[in-house]
Amino acid sequence: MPPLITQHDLENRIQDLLAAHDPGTTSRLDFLHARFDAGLAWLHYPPGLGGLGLPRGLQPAAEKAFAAAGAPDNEPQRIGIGLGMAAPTILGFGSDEQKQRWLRPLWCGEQVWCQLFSEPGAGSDLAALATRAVRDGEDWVVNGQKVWTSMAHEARWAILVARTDPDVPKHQGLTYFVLDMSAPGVEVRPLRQLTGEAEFNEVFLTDVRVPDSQRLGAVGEGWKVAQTTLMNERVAIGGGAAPRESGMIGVLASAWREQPEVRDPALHDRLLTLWVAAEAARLTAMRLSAQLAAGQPGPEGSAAKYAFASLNQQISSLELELLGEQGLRYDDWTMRRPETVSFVGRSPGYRYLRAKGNSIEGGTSEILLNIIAERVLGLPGEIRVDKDVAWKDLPR
Amino acid sequence: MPPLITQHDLENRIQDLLAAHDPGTTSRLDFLHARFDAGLAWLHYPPGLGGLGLPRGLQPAAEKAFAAAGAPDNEPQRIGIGLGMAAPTILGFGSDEQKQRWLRPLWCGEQVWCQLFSEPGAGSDLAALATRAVRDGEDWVVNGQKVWTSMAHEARWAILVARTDPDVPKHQGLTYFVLDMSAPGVEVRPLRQLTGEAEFNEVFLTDVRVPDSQRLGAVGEGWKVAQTTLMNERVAIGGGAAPRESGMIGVLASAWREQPEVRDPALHDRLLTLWVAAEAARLTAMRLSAQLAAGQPGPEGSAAKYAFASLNQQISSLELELLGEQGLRYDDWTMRRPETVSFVGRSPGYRYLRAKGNSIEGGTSEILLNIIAERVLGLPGEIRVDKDVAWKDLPR
Amino acid sequence: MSEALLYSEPEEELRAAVADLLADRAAWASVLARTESAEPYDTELWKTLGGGIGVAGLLVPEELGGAGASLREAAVVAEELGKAVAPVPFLGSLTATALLLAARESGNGTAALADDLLRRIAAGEQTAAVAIPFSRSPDTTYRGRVSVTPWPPREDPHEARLTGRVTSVADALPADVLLVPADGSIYVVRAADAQRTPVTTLDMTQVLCDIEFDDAPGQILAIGYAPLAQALLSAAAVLASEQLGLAEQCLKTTVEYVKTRHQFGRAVGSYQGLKHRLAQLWVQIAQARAVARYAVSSSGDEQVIAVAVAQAHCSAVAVQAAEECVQMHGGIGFTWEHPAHLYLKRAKSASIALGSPARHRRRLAELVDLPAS
Amino acid sequence: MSEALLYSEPEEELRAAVADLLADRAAWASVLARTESAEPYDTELWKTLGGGIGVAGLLVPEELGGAGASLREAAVVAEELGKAVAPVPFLGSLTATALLLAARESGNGTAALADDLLRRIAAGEQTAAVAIPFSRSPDTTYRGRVSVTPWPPREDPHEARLTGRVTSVADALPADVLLVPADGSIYVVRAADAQRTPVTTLDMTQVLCDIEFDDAPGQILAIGYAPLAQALLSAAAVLASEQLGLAEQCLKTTVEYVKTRHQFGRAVGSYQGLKHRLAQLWVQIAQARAVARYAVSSSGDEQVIAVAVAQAHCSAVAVQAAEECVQMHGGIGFTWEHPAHLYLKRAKSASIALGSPARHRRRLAELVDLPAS
Repeated sequence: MPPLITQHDLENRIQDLLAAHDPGTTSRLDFLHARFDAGLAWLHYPPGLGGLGLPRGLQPAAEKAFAAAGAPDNEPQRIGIGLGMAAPTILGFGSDEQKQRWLRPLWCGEQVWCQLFSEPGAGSDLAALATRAVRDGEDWVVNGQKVWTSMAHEARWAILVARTDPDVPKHQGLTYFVLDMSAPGVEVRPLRQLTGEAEFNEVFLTDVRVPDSQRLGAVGEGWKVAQTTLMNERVAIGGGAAPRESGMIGVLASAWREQPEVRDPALHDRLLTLWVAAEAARLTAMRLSAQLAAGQPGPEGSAAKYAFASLNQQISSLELELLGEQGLRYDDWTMRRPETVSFVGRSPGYRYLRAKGNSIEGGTSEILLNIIAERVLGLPGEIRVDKDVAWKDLPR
Repeated sequence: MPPLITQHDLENRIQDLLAAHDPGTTSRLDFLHARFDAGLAWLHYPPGLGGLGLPRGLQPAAEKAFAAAGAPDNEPQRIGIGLGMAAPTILGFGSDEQKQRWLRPLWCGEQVWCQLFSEPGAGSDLAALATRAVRDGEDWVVNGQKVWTSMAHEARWAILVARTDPDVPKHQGLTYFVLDMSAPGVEVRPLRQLTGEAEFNEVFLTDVRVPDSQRLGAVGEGWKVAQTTLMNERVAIGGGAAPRESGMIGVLASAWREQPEVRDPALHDRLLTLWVAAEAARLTAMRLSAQLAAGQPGPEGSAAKYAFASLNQQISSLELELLGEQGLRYDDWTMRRPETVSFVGRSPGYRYLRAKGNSIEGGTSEILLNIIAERVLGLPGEIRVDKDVAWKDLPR
Repeated sequence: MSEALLYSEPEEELRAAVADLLADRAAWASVLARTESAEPYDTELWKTLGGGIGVAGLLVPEELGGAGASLREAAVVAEELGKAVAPVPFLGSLTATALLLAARESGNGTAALADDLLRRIAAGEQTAAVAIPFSRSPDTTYRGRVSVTPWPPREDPHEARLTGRVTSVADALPADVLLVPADGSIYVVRAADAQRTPVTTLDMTQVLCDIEFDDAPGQILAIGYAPLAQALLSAAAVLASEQLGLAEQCLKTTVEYVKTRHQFGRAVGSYQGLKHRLAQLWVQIAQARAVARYAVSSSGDEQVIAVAVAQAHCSAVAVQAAEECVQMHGGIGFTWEHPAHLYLKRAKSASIALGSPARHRRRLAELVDLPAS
Repeated sequence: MSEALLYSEPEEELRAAVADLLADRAAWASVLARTESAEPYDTELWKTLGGGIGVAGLLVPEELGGAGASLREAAVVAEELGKAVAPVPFLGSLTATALLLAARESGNGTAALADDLLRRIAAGEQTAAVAIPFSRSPDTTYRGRVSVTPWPPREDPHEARLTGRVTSVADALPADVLLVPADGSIYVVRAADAQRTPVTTLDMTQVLCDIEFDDAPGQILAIGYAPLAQALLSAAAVLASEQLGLAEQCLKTTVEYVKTRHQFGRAVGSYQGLKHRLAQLWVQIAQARAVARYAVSSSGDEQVIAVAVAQAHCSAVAVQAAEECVQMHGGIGFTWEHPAHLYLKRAKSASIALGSPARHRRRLAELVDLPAS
C-alpha cells in the first residue's frame, strides 16, 4: 500500500500545525493534543489514532522538525512502557472504543502506564503466572502479586495478564486486561535493588475489580496478546545507531585517558578487547537498524540485548579493578526512586551493580540464548513437561 | 584387615628376589615372571595373582627399589590399557580360571590388550552401542564396528562390550567379553587424526566367534562390568603430583624465556593467567592424591581431566599466537603410528591440534561437567527419554 | 607437602566452633540490617570470636597469651567468615597482629612495645589496625602521605608526632591502636589521637575509614617497612581463604536454589546450561581450595609465589561465584532483601583489596622469571 | 552509512556465482585430497574464478580490463572462499593487485609497469604475489632481509639485482611475478628468477613458500613502502570477510550435525549446554558480519580503525567457530576424514596471518588514543 500522503505533504502538515499552534505560546498539553489530533504523533498509527498510516521510517524526520521548532515532546523516556508496550497491544487487540479511550492520553503523557506481568514465581516462565482473575457479573475480580513493575507508583493504568482458567495447560488459561491502578485493592510497594535504589515495585492485588470492558482480546487468549507486548519490548531494547564509544565503554575509555594513574599495562589488552567488542556491538546494532528499516522486528534484537548485558558487565567490572582504592568506595546507598536508569553520574560501583540487572530484566540472558538457539538456529527445544498439564498440576 | 606382611618383610622379599634373579644376568621376561610369581608385581593384588594383598600406597617404594637395582620394568606405558582397565575388570569379574589365564602375561607385557567399547554411533552414550553378539552353541558370534581403539594393531586381547539383547532397554542388553584379536573376522584399520598421525584404530568385527568361556560377568550385566573398567580409566587420567611448570605450560614458559622475540607485552597477562591456572590445577591434583591416598576414586578425577583439557587447549593456542610466522608452519603431516602421545618434541601446531582431542577422548568435557553437576552437586539429571525404551526402538 | 593441602582435625574443630557461632549470631538478615545501622561492626560477635574462641590471639605466641597457631588456622576462620560475610574486624586485626609479630622478630624496633600490644590483643583488651589503604598489595613500595616530626619535649627518642592522611583503611574504626607506616618506619598511635571518618563502601560489611593525623603522638615500633610487607603477605594469604569460603557459600546457596526453583515445569537446575556453569564453578572452587591451602602452608620465597597465585586465582573465583549467584537467582538475586548482593559486593571489593589479580600476576612474573618484554 | 553494512544486490549475485562454482568444484573431500597431492593449488578452479567470473581483476580499473569493483565485492568472494577453504591464491593475488593499484596512484614509481601488470592480471595471463611473510601486519615497519644492488650493465635506473630471503610467503608458488619490498622500495621480480621452496604449513589449504633471491633481476615499481602498507590493509580487510565465511560455515555444519546426532535418545542439539554455546557463537558471527562489512566499506583513517577492529574480532570468531565445530562433532571431528580440521587449521592460521588479534588491538590503541601506560 503506498503512503496516503507524500513526504512533501507531511512537511506541510507539520508546518501547518506549528503555525496554528505556536509552541512558544501554546501550553504543552494543548500542543500535544493538537499534534495527536493532526495525526502527527506516531505517524505509522492509523488516522484518527494519532497517525497517518505512514512508514515508521519517517518518524525521526518529523521529531527533528518538531524539536527544531522548539515544540515540547511527550517525555518518551517517562512513558516508555505506555508507548512501547501498551500502545501496540491496544492497537493490535483493542476495540475501537478502547483505542479511543486510552491511546490519546497515553501518547500525550497524561496517563502513565505500567506492566503487571512478572510474578515472584513466574519470571522467565511467564506463562506459569498465578495471579487469578475470576468472573463476577460484568467484572473480573483479581488477586495476586506482581513484581518488577517500573513506574507503578506513578501509573494510572496497567497492562495485566492474569489466570482465568487453572484447569487447562498454562498457556491456554490466561487473559489480558487493562487495570486501573487507582482502583481499590491495588497496593504498590517499592522494590529495592542491590544498588540501593528502587526503580521497580511490587504490586499486590487484593480483590481488585476490573470491568470486562477493560479486557484486551478474548478470554483465554492472554498469552497471544502478551506476545505482541513482549516482542515490542525486545525491539525497544535492541536497535539504534549510537556514536562510537557511547555508553559504558566511553566511561571506561575516558577514565583511562584522563586518569593516567589508573592505567595498568597488564589490563591494556583487556581494555582493548572490550573496546573492540563494544565497537562490534555498535556496528551490529547499526546493521540491525538498517535491516529493520525495511523489514520486521526479529530475534536479532535478542542478540543485541544479550551482547549489551554482557558488555556492560565486563566493562564495569574492569573499571572497578582499574580504579583500585577508588573502586572500594560507593557513592550512596540511600533508597532513591529514579525514573530512568543512567550509568553515568553515579560511582563505578553503581555501574558494576546496576549492570548485573541487564542480564535479568526484560528476558534473562539464558532465555535470550534459548530464543536464538531455537528460533534462529532451529535447534530442538527442551523437552517440555509442562505443555499438556493443567496449570494447577504443575510442579512449583 | 592388617597387611599380611610388614614393610620390613616387603623389603626383604624384594632383596631376595633380586638376589635370586640378578637383573644383570636374568632375561627380561624371566625376571618379570619371577617378580610376578613372588607377588611383587602389583602389590595390592591377591597372592597368587602377582600381589600380596598390600595397600596400594606401598607400590611406589617397591618400584623405586627395583629401578634402583636396575631391574627391567614391564613398560607400563605400552600396556596401559591392560594394566589400567582390563586387569581390574578381570580381577573383579573374572573366574579363577580366567584370572590365571590372563593376568600373568598381561602384567609381564607378553600380551597387549586393547579396548573395544566406543562405536561411531555410541560415543558419550556408550550404552547405546550396536555391536551384536549372538549365542551359537558354546560360542558367541560378534558383528559390529568399534572405533578409537588404541593399540588394536598390536593387541592380542580386547575387552569388548556387545549387545546381546536388543529388545530390552539399552543398559540391560549388554554383555562383556574378552575377544582374541587374532581370531578370524577381526579387521584393524588405522584411524587417522587431524594431527596427521594415527594413534587409534577402527576395528571391524565380522562373524567373530568368542567362546562363552571368555565372557566376563553374567549375560546382560555388561554395563555394570564396564563401569569398573571406566572408573579405573578416569583415575588413571586424573591424579599425580607433578613438579611446577610440568606439561604444556612449561613448554610455553620456556618459549617465552628463551625467545625474547616472541614476547608480546599485550599477551603477558594472558600468559600469567594461564600460568596461574596451570599451577592451580597442579596443586589441585596434588591435593587430590593426598585425598585418594586414604580414600576411594571419586568424581574429582573428572574435574582434573576437564581442567587439563581446557588448559592444554588454551596454552597451545596462545603459544601459536605468540610465535607468529613460526606458528604458520607445521612439522610433518606424514601418517605415523605413535605408541604414546607426547606434546613435546613436535611443533607448536601439533600441540594445538592434539590438545583438541583432550576434551573428547576418555569422556568429553561436556560429559565430565554433567558428572560433576549431577554426582557432586546433586543437580537433577536431564530428562531421560531412553531409560525404559527397548534399545531397538531408540531414535538414532 | 601434599598432606598440608588438606585440613587437619584441630583445624576442622576450630572451623566447627566458628561456624556454629556464626550460624547463631550472623544470619545474613542481621548482617544486612547492620549495614544500614549506626553500628556497622558486630562488636559482641567479635568479642565472642576474639575472646571466647580465641580468634584475636590466634597468631600470638603462647608466652604472650595467644594460641600460637599458624596462618593455616587463621585461614580456616577466614573461610567461615567469608561464608557469612560477617562484619567483624578479623582481617584488619590479623594484619596488625602479623605486623607486630614481624616487628618483634625483625629486631629493628621496640620488641617490648610489640610484646605489650600482642599481649593486649590476645587478651581481647585491645584491637589494632594497620593504617594503610586496603587496596595496597604486599609487593608495593609504600609511599604514604603521613610525615613524622621528632618530638622535642620528651627525651624518649622513640616518640614522634605524625601528621597526614591515610584513606580507605580497613577495620580501623573499632581499633584502639593504629600501626602507622610513615617516613620509612612504623609507629604506634592511639586511635583516639587520630580523626577517623567512615567511608561509604562498595562492600557494606567491610567498613573502611579515612584517617587524619594532626600532630598525633606516636611511638616507634619498627624501623623499615619489611614487617609491613610480611604482614600484608600474611593478610593476602588469609584473604584467599576468605574468598574461598565466600565462593563456596555462593555455590551452595545457588545449587540449593536451582534445585527448588521451577520454570517451565522443571527445576531450573536441570537445564544443562546452568549445570555446566555450576560444574565449572565447582572445578574453580576445588582449585581455589588447593591454592588457598598452599598459600598458608608454604613459607619463605615459596610463600611469596604461593600468595600471588592464590590471590590471582581466588579473587577471580569469588567474583565469578558471586556473579553466578546473582544471575542464577534471577530477579530475586537482584533485590536488596536477598543476601546475594552482600556476597557480590564483598567478592568484588576483596578482589581489589590487597592488590588486584592483575597486580598479583605482575608480581608473579618477576618471581618466576617471565618478564613482560 | 548503515546501509553500507548490508549486501547490495550485485554483491549477492556475485556471491551466488562464486558459491555455485565452489559447490561444484571445491567439495571438501577434494580439497582434503589435494592437500596431500603434488598440486596443492586448484589451478583449474582459479582459472575459472579469476577469468570466468572475473575475480582476479575485480579491483583492476575498467580501463585496464578489470571489473573496477571495490573491496566490498572482493570481500563477498572471500566469504565464499572461506566457507569452502578453497585452495586458490585469491588473497595473495588480491594483495598484489592492491599493491599495484596503490603504487600506480602514489606517483612514486613506474606507473606504466603497474598498469601493464594489472592488465595482465585482469586478463588472467599472470598471477602476482607480494614477497612478504604472511604473518606481517599492515602497521609493521617492514625490514626484510633482501638487499638491492644497482645493476651497472644496463642504463635503466629502474633495474637492480636482489639478493636475500623471504620466508612464509603466501600464494607465491603459483605466481608468475613477485612484488618484492627491499631496501625501502618495491621491486618486480620474475618468479622464475627466484627460488621458491614450499613450506609444510599448519593450514594445508593455504600454501606458503620460502623465497631465495640470488642476484635476481628486478625492476623498481615504487619508491617507499606506503603502497605496501595500503595493500596489507586491504588484504587484512578482506581476510576478515574470509574469516566470517569460515565461521558461518562452521556454525552451519555444526548446527546440522547436532540436530541429527543422537545421544541418550535425544538430538545432542537439544541439550542447553550446546545450545547456549551455539547461540553465543551466532551472536559473535552476527557481529563479525557487521565489522567485516564496515572494514571494506570505510576509507581513510576510519578504515585503519575499522580494519584493526575487524581483524581483532573476526580472527577470534573464526577460531572459536572452528574449535566448537571440532568439539561438537565429538570423535568424528577429530579425524582426518572429516572436514572440521581443514577449518580449524585455516582459522588458526588466518588469525596469525596479517597480524595477530593482539597486534591489531595494540595498533588500535594508538589509533583511538588509549596508550598502554
